[in-house]
Amino acid sequence: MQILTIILQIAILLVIVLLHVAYATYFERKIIGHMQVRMGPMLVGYHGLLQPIADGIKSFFKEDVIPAQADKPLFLFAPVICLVTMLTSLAVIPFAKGWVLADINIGLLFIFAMSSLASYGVILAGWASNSKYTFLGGLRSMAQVISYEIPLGLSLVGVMMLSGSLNLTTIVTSQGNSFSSMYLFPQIIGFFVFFIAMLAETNRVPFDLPEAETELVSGYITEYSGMRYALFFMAEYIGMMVMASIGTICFLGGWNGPFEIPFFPPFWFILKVYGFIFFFIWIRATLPRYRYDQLMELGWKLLIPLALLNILLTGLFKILVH
Amino acid sequence: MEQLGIAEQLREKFTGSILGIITHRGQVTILVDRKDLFRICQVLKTDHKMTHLNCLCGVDNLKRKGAHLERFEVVYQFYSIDNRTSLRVKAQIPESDPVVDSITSLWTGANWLERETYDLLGIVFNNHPKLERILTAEDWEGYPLRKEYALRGDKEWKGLEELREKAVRLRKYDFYGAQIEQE
Amino acid sequence: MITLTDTQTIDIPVQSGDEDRYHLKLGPQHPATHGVLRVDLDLDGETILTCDPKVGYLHRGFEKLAEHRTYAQNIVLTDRLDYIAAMSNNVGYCEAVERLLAIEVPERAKMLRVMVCEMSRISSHLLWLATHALDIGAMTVFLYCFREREVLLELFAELCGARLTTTYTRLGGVRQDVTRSIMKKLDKFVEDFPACIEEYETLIDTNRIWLKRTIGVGQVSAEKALDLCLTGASLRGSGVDYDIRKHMPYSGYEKFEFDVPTGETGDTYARYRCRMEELRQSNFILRQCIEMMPPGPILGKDAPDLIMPIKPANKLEVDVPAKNALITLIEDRDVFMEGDIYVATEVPKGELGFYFISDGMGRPYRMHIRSPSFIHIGALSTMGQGVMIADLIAIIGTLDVVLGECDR
Amino acid sequence: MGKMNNNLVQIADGIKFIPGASAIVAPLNKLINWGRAGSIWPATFGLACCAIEMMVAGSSTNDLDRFGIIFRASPRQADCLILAGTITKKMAPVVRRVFDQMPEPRYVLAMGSCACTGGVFDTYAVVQGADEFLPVDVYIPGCPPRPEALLEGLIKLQEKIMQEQGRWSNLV
Repeated sequence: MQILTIILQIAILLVIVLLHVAYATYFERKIIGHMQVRMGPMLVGYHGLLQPIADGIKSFFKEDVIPAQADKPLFLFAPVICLVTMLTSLAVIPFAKGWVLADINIGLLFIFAMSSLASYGVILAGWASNSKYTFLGGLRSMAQVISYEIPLGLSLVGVMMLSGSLNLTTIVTSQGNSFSSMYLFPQIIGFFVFFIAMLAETNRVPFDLPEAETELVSGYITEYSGMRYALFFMAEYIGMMVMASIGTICFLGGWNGPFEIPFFPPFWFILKVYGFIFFFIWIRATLPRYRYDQLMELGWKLLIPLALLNILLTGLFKILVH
Repeated sequence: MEQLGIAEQLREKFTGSILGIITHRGQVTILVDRKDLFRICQVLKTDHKMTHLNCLCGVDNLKRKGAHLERFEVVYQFYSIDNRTSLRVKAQIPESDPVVDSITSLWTGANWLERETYDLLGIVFNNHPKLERILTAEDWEGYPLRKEYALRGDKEWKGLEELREKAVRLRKYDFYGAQIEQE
Repeated sequence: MITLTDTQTIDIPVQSGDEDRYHLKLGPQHPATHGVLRVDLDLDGETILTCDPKVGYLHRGFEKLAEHRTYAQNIVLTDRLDYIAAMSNNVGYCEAVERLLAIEVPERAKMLRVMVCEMSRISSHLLWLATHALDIGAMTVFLYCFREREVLLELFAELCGARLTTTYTRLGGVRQDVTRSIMKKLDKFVEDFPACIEEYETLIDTNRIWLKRTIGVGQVSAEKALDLCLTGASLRGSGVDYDIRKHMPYSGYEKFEFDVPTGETGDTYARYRCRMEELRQSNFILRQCIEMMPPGPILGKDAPDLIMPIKPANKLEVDVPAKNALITLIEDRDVFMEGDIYVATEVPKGELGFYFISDGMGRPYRMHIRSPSFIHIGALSTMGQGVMIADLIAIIGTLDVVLGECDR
Repeated sequence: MGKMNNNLVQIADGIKFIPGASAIVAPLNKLINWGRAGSIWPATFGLACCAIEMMVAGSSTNDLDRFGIIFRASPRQADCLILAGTITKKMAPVVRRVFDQMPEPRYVLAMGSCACTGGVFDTYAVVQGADEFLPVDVYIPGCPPRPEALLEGLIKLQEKIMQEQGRWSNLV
């Protein structure tokens, strides 16, 4: 019976998240459209509201091309790795008090592990397609994920030190209920490092090198068509949401808000996540793209020292306070 | 006129190689022997500061009449940015031996212009680093800018023939094409 | 499910023997190659060892076609050369033919030509900025530039009926006079445009990423630039002050007051600054055009009558249908002297030169087009060596090439 | 039930949408066609002059994104090939190859007189019309066509897609 409940919960979560993913693409197109003095989707449904559904239907019924040179099993499996790891990390995210599938005490580490695993999907996709562009995209992705995983992890060490826990619910509750007690303020350096590393981790502009359209056509997904391409697409957006959730939980006080919304506790959480996603989109519409070596330079020479400095300062702060 | 002065100086320096000096609409052309073409260009570049190569092209003289005209000629247009003078150099090339020295070692930019001239007219440039077809396909037959070459081509390029066959062969994979095939 | 054997990617397998090298064929179908340029690369990781641009995918037999048509008919073809700045090509072609045939152009027509030239320079530079920024990854600049470009294109449409392929000039003048409404709209555009340039600059000019991606990338010294025969802003970015509008003024450019911006470093950023400054200067010239526009005819008295059906084609050795003989030049005047001429004009991309040989017939015996894009792409193999793929894309963007003009 | 039917929102001919339930009621065939027509992704593939007008059609003034049309760089993810410009003989095999790389269902728009018939370039180097080697669905005349003409062509393509029967691709 318990298993059934959990399966039901998982199913509900999946459906809701996938709908959110579909509409995240819609928001992205709409917001970027308005930033670029145009309208975005308008004609499929009222103000283009059915656009994600049309895209989904089309992708589902599109021919699934497998290049003859490709490594077939890996080619088929790569998008699944990407999607499954991203979906799995949703399990430990608390959307509100008690609204979490698996409240494990190493939640943060679990998410790191999963997001590192997702990069295997990308690398395998790049390799298995047996095409030049995908291979370069896969290599870029590998280097990028390895270099940015470190500042991402280090930037959150400060949060762990302050809250004294890796459990995401505890991190939220230890931030307290008020605006000023959010970890954003004591951990401002950490937040800065986290935000940049998060952009890189999710392959967003200005770090979208693995799929840089004007350089590598579509990077590691160049050879994928139809539904498999859509799987990658979904994985990318779920990745965005997971990262935005971590940012919300660790720095912005999770589901806590100025007042409580009856019957729908995750309201503030979702609002903050969408705030993050809006920032993602805003940056995409504004910034150019880094070059490969500059990206590495930024990660190793700037972000890691900053993250270490942040840990040092947090440690000193803790010693002084106690 | 400064241009004429340069032409005269060249005539003194390369006696015998400068076959004539023509002025038309204020532009000076010197006709040179193709044997000394490279050296003349070199002198123009170093001594007369003609650092900018405007234009390099070949001409097919098949339908032109003139005493001094051979089958082909190459035309070079130079300009001196410092002195604001320009000069045109022409060399005649016989059909039997359509060869002329390359000036790629003087101007790297001449590389492609010479390749183009080779591609469209079939004039061969000595010492050119990579004399290949550039505008037309690698297995193209004939030289399109020659006067005997018809505007629409003499015969179809075989790449296109293959493509048409391929289009018919692959028609069954296409939705509407497959319907036609069935009927 | 079918897997066609010949639906592979546009590349070839790695040749045996040199396993360290990675061969990549960029294009002809690639989002950043501005059409149908193909670049064959030898890579070591992401660093380019050798770079070999391949062109000709848009070779339409322009020069051959021009030999089979009359001088007047060829104006139409010049639109399709550099289709981003068709007006400049029209003017360049007509200037050349007019000098060959010694046709006088009235003052008003000259001024109108300068006006449309500068308008097309702005529209071309805007397209350059749009695609260059898009190549480097800034996508919003693209949309902003197109917003202003659209105003100019609609003005062209009002002036001559077409947005891109204008065919505005005629031998000895221009086709249509400007109306009051056009001048009013142009005046408003000139008024607003400097603010728009600032808007683009706020987006990218001091952006750290933009600076990192452009400063020091694709650097060419002045000497090297001359050696590569670069022209236009690509040459001026290296510090060589060579603008044909100043050096060999045509169409009355000597009457206008404008600066020729030059850079010093010769890198992508210097060229970017040059072109942005050129936008301002063009705007300034447009302002002068509006103020100084002289009255008078727009077609010269001795302009050849294009629709007069005279002595059909027996003299011309035509192999095109006879209807074309209707559009031929008057032959009773002594216009068709034998001879040749090279006339260069400053188009947005650089130096566009027309070399004509006339053999006394109504059509060019030989027309060679010295197109800046062709030579600039030729320079790519030198400039693209030792840089990274991302830089190569930036360099292709900064050279401002149009394949229609390159391949002809 | 009848009352519920009245609440359905008609999206297109024969396709209904249940508000609030995020469910769509329609014959599958029509639903697929509706999805395809509403999300045509052309490959980023410009050939010549018309490509500039294609870019204009994608930019602010006309904004193809309103129709759900976004350009995809890789032909694998594209549904539609817009042949914008002159197809030369040297380019023709490449064009065909890009078309071959696209998955079914795929559509071809010949934009401009050069792609339709060869246009003014009746020379040795130009293919006289894309239909010599490609199945063209929609022809858009003009030299180059205005962006509005391209929009019209895409709407025509949508109409064509909506009338299709049994184009299930090779998935099923």
